[in-house]
Amino acid sequence: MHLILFLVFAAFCLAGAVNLLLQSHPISSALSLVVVMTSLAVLYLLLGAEFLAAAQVIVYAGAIMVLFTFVVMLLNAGREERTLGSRAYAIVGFPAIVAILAVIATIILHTHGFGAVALRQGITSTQDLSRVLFTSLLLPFEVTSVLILIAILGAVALARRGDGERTAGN
Amino acid sequence: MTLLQFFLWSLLKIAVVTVVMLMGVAYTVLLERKLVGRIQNRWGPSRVGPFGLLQPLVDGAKSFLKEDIIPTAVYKPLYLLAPILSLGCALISIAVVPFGSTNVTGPGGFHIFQIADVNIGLLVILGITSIGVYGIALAGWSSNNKYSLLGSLRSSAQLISYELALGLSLVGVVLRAGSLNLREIVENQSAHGIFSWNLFGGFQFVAFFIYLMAAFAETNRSPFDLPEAESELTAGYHTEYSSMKFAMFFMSEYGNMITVGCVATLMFLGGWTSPFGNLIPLPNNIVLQALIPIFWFVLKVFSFLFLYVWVRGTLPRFRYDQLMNFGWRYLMPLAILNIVGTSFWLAYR
Amino acid sequence: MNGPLLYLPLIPLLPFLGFLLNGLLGRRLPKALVSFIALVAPCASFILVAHIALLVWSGSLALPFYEQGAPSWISVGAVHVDFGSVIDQLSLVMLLIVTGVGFLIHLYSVGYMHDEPGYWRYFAYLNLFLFFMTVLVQAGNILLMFVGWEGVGLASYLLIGFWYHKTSAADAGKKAFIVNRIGDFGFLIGIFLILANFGTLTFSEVAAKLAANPAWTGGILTAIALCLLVGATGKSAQLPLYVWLPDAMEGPTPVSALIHAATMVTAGVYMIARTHFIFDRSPFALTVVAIVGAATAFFAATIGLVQNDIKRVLAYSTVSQLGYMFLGCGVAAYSAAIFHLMTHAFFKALLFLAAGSVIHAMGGEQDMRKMGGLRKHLPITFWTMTAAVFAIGGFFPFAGFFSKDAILYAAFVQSDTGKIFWFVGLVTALLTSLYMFRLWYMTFFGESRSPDAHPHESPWSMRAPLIILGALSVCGGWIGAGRFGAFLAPAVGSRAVEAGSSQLELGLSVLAVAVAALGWYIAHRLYIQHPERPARLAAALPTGYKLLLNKYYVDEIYSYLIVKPVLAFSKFFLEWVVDFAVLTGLAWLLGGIATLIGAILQRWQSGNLRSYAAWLALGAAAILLFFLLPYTLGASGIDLWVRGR
Amino acid sequence: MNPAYSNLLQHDVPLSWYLLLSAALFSLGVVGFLIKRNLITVFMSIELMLNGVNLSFVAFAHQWHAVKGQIFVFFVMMVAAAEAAVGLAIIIAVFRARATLAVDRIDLMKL
Repeated sequence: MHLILFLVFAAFCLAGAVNLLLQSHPISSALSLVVVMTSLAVLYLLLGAEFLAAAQVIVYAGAIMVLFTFVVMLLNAGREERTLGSRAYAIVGFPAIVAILAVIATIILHTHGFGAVALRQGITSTQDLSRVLFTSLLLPFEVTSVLILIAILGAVALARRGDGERTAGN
Repeated sequence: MTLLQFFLWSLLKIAVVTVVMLMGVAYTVLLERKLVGRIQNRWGPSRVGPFGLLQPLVDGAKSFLKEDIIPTAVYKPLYLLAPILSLGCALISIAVVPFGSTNVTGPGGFHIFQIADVNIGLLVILGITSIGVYGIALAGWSSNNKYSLLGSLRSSAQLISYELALGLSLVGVVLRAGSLNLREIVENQSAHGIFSWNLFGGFQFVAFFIYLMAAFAETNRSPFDLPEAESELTAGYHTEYSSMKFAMFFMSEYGNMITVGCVATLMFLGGWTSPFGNLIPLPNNIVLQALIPIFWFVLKVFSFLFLYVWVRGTLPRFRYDQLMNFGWRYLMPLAILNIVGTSFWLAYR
Repeated sequence: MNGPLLYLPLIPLLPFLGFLLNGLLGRRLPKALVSFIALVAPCASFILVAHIALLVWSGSLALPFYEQGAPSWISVGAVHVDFGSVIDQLSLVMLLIVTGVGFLIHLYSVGYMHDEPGYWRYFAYLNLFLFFMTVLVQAGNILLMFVGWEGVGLASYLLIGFWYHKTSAADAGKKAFIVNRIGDFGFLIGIFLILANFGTLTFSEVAAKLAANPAWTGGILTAIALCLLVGATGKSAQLPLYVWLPDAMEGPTPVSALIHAATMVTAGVYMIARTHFIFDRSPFALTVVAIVGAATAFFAATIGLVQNDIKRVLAYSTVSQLGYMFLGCGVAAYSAAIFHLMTHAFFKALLFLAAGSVIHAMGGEQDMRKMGGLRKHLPITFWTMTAAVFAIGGFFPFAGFFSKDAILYAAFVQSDTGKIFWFVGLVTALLTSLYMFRLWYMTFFGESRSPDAHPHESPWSMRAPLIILGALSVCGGWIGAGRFGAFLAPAVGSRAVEAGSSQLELGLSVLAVAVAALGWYIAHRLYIQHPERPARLAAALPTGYKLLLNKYYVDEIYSYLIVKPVLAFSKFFLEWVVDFAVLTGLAWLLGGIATLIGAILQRWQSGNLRSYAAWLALGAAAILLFFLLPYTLGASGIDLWVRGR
Repeated sequence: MNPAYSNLLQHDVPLSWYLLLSAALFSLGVVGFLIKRNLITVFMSIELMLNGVNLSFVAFAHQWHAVKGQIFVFFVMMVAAAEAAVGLAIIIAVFRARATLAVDRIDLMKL
């Protein structure tokens, strides 16, 4: 069962990722990425990370990617245009990456210390997670919240078309 | 219990719940039409069947039989995907909702009245709801129509904004229950009937109010139905949709209403438990033991839907900037205050 | 801290505070507030010094007083230098002069500089000068003294060039600064020699080490003394480094009074007196000091005879009087030299201030040939000036008589060579009397030679200092050289005041007064009875007159011997070889290399995001492969790592 | 999970498969970054890389029974959210100034 689920959703993941590369329209790429992310959420579930699975769906698929599609719609971004040398990247890039991937894969497959993943063990409950998060990692957590606050302010400042630009022009 | 049995039972539950859900959707539409009619001092649908009770079936047949128009300039894959996504998300989230007593179990000890008992049930519902945004966004964009696009942009922005308030309003309840499992949340409120409901006993009425507002906005219902404001945007994101595809959007809206009602019931109104607690003991009959909780659950969801329709028949629509202001400047800070207050109360109780 | 709390650091710091306030904020402050700040600082310092003097007078403070626990400044190896102050009889007298006369001249400046646009700047500089001067005087070690020494040089430079838009003023400032550098060079070498030979820079410790070795004379001590002498000749405008002082008259007149007559230029004398224990061990150096002093006194007095600019006459007179002080030091009569320093501070400051008053009255005119008959218009200026002239001339009972007499007497009784110095001093006294009365007559008597001028008396803030200094010029010498010497004796030794008989002293005094009277008579004959005679005299001796008028052509000689060669060297060697060939070439070379590399690298920096990403990926892949390839080929290294966990 | 289901779910998956998937996703992200010509898609490729790495974090967290591995993923998500907000705002600003989203045309720092 675990094996089947893994295979199915790993296939979804890979298909989504490849589709992301092949699609020429950004919105299709975005949707492919949503597929990847939701499939990853299932894989997290298989790995016993329940909360992360939910967070993956809510944060990544539900917020970040919505933001992406939103921007694509707002800017009405069309299909990609071909430019000089863009094919060269594809021709050189793919084989190169495949070669590196092969190296990494060899390493991983030659390594014997890894165990196997089974569903019935190793489920991390939300309590376990939050206990560590709010005690020993409280400071990073707070710092991250400050980071997000700054990001919000930065995004607002960047995206507002406005007084800032005009006064700077003067 | 073998794998085969598990699959068969699950399929059965899914089939039954889906059919009931769709029926519920259909009759919610009827309920709305009748109620709004009464509010506006007219009869509402009354010709088909006794009291117009067969009207939903006729409506469904009409949708099926209409010509399926696909405008030429649409981006077809997404145009077709959007209503499916929308309806799918509306129906899937019901899977984690326990709608009957968990004391009654089927063979092998699994729950009859809940498709999937998940530790993070609440998060699953929230996650699926957030995926539902794509249906609306893609519908508007792929229609290649400016009304649709504006409607979908409004809708996406509105959904994202109010999702925050919605999620935060539920945190108080989660804090009280100490769990994200919907079943456990309900059991946590079962001790003394109405006095242990989160709405009353848990002092979560502020959270309930926030949830109510956010839920109205999340389902694009009046008074927050700006994405489909006819006077400004024709029909919003589904302007270019017709026949069954339109019906799917329609159904997904009402499906979402039911889901939201279920969540409100589970989180604030004690789920399937009786408001009288143990004052009226359950009868010994196993069938009654199974059915009475379902009765209470349906009653609560129904009253929630009634409230929905009532509000729709009463209140005018907000302006868009008012909507955003309300969500960000009032509901969200209030929700955060509620969390802080609940935390303090729990810590120093 | 042992002993009473004397607030010693406050004495210099108060003027420094005034400098900071006026220098930083003065531009925006109202004039009245600037004057207030500028006056309060020296006044408060003076009150502090006077308080110390009272303590000493009443016997509740024993001198010398060393400040304890002062913050450390330099502490390297065995060398420790701190900010400690020392108050002994010598520095107390000097502090009284500096802060007292300084305050009076500040007061005078309020009136004199009233219409200056750079009013705040002037007072900031003046306060800065006072800060450095008090540091110089109170310094407990020679290095701190050097700080003050350089600081007063800086303040002097700033004030000489106060009217920096005037080329001559700016040039004069630079000249003063550069000539002083030569002297400072000698001083610095002297400091290094002291450090090398004594291992300390504190005056008291050096003195103690010398006292412990009574047999140590000459040799290195002569070298040290001569180096210090070079420094002193620079600061105190002695031969051959006197050339900057006459030019320094380009500054405002109160500055000439304060810095270039009363205080700063006497720092050389003060320094020699302060380090007298070194000079005492080197008869040769002392003789050199005496020769320098006597020669300068005579030399400058002759030049002063023929100058027409009222301030230049006074400047050469200052040089000449400083020569007297050096002469006093040279015959080891330090207390007499300091005594003359004090009286000179009174009457020379007065002379300058009175001259300033005259210039003020004449609307900026400095040429004596255009003055005359001012006695009626400027009564107070006239009478105070008269007191000063009699004082510098050495008439009994004015201040100058006592101090000059003490120096001449000390020279006379010292040795056979001393008699030669005494004679030169006597001749100089004659010349001094002559040129001072010449100035007096040309300015205040006879007919007014510029009819369109309307002279007027100065405001009270200028008159008050004149009157006070006038009184001091009259009575300042009544302390008497004997009593003054006895007071100073613990600080500077008492060799000068013992020997000789009172009859000899009386005889010499009468002789000196007679010589001064002779000078007065000659001046009266030449400038009142026969006003045409000086011109005829000049015509009869054209070579001598021209020589004197052009100040023995010293500036021209220096110009040809030193300035021109240096300039030529700078121009041809530094400009063409070093600057053009080496520096410019190097700059071109470096610039060319950078441009070349930039031209190559800028192709890489294309601005294309994807090319950056490609390079990044390439680099990451290279690192990855570098570390992983061995394992891929060997294929079991990571096993161990994972099992090891 | 309800213990009643657990015996149904056997057939373990080796951890290395998860790691391989993670590496593959990351590599595809790198390729996407290199070959995509739309600024937004390039940005999406970055997210893909982040997700690939996240998967390996979760897998290792499961392997070593370490909660902190999952928390790291949590932080990565938060940072990604912040990054998306700022990055998309920058993209909007760039689009306003250039009226294009083609990466190859945005190669000057000045307007």
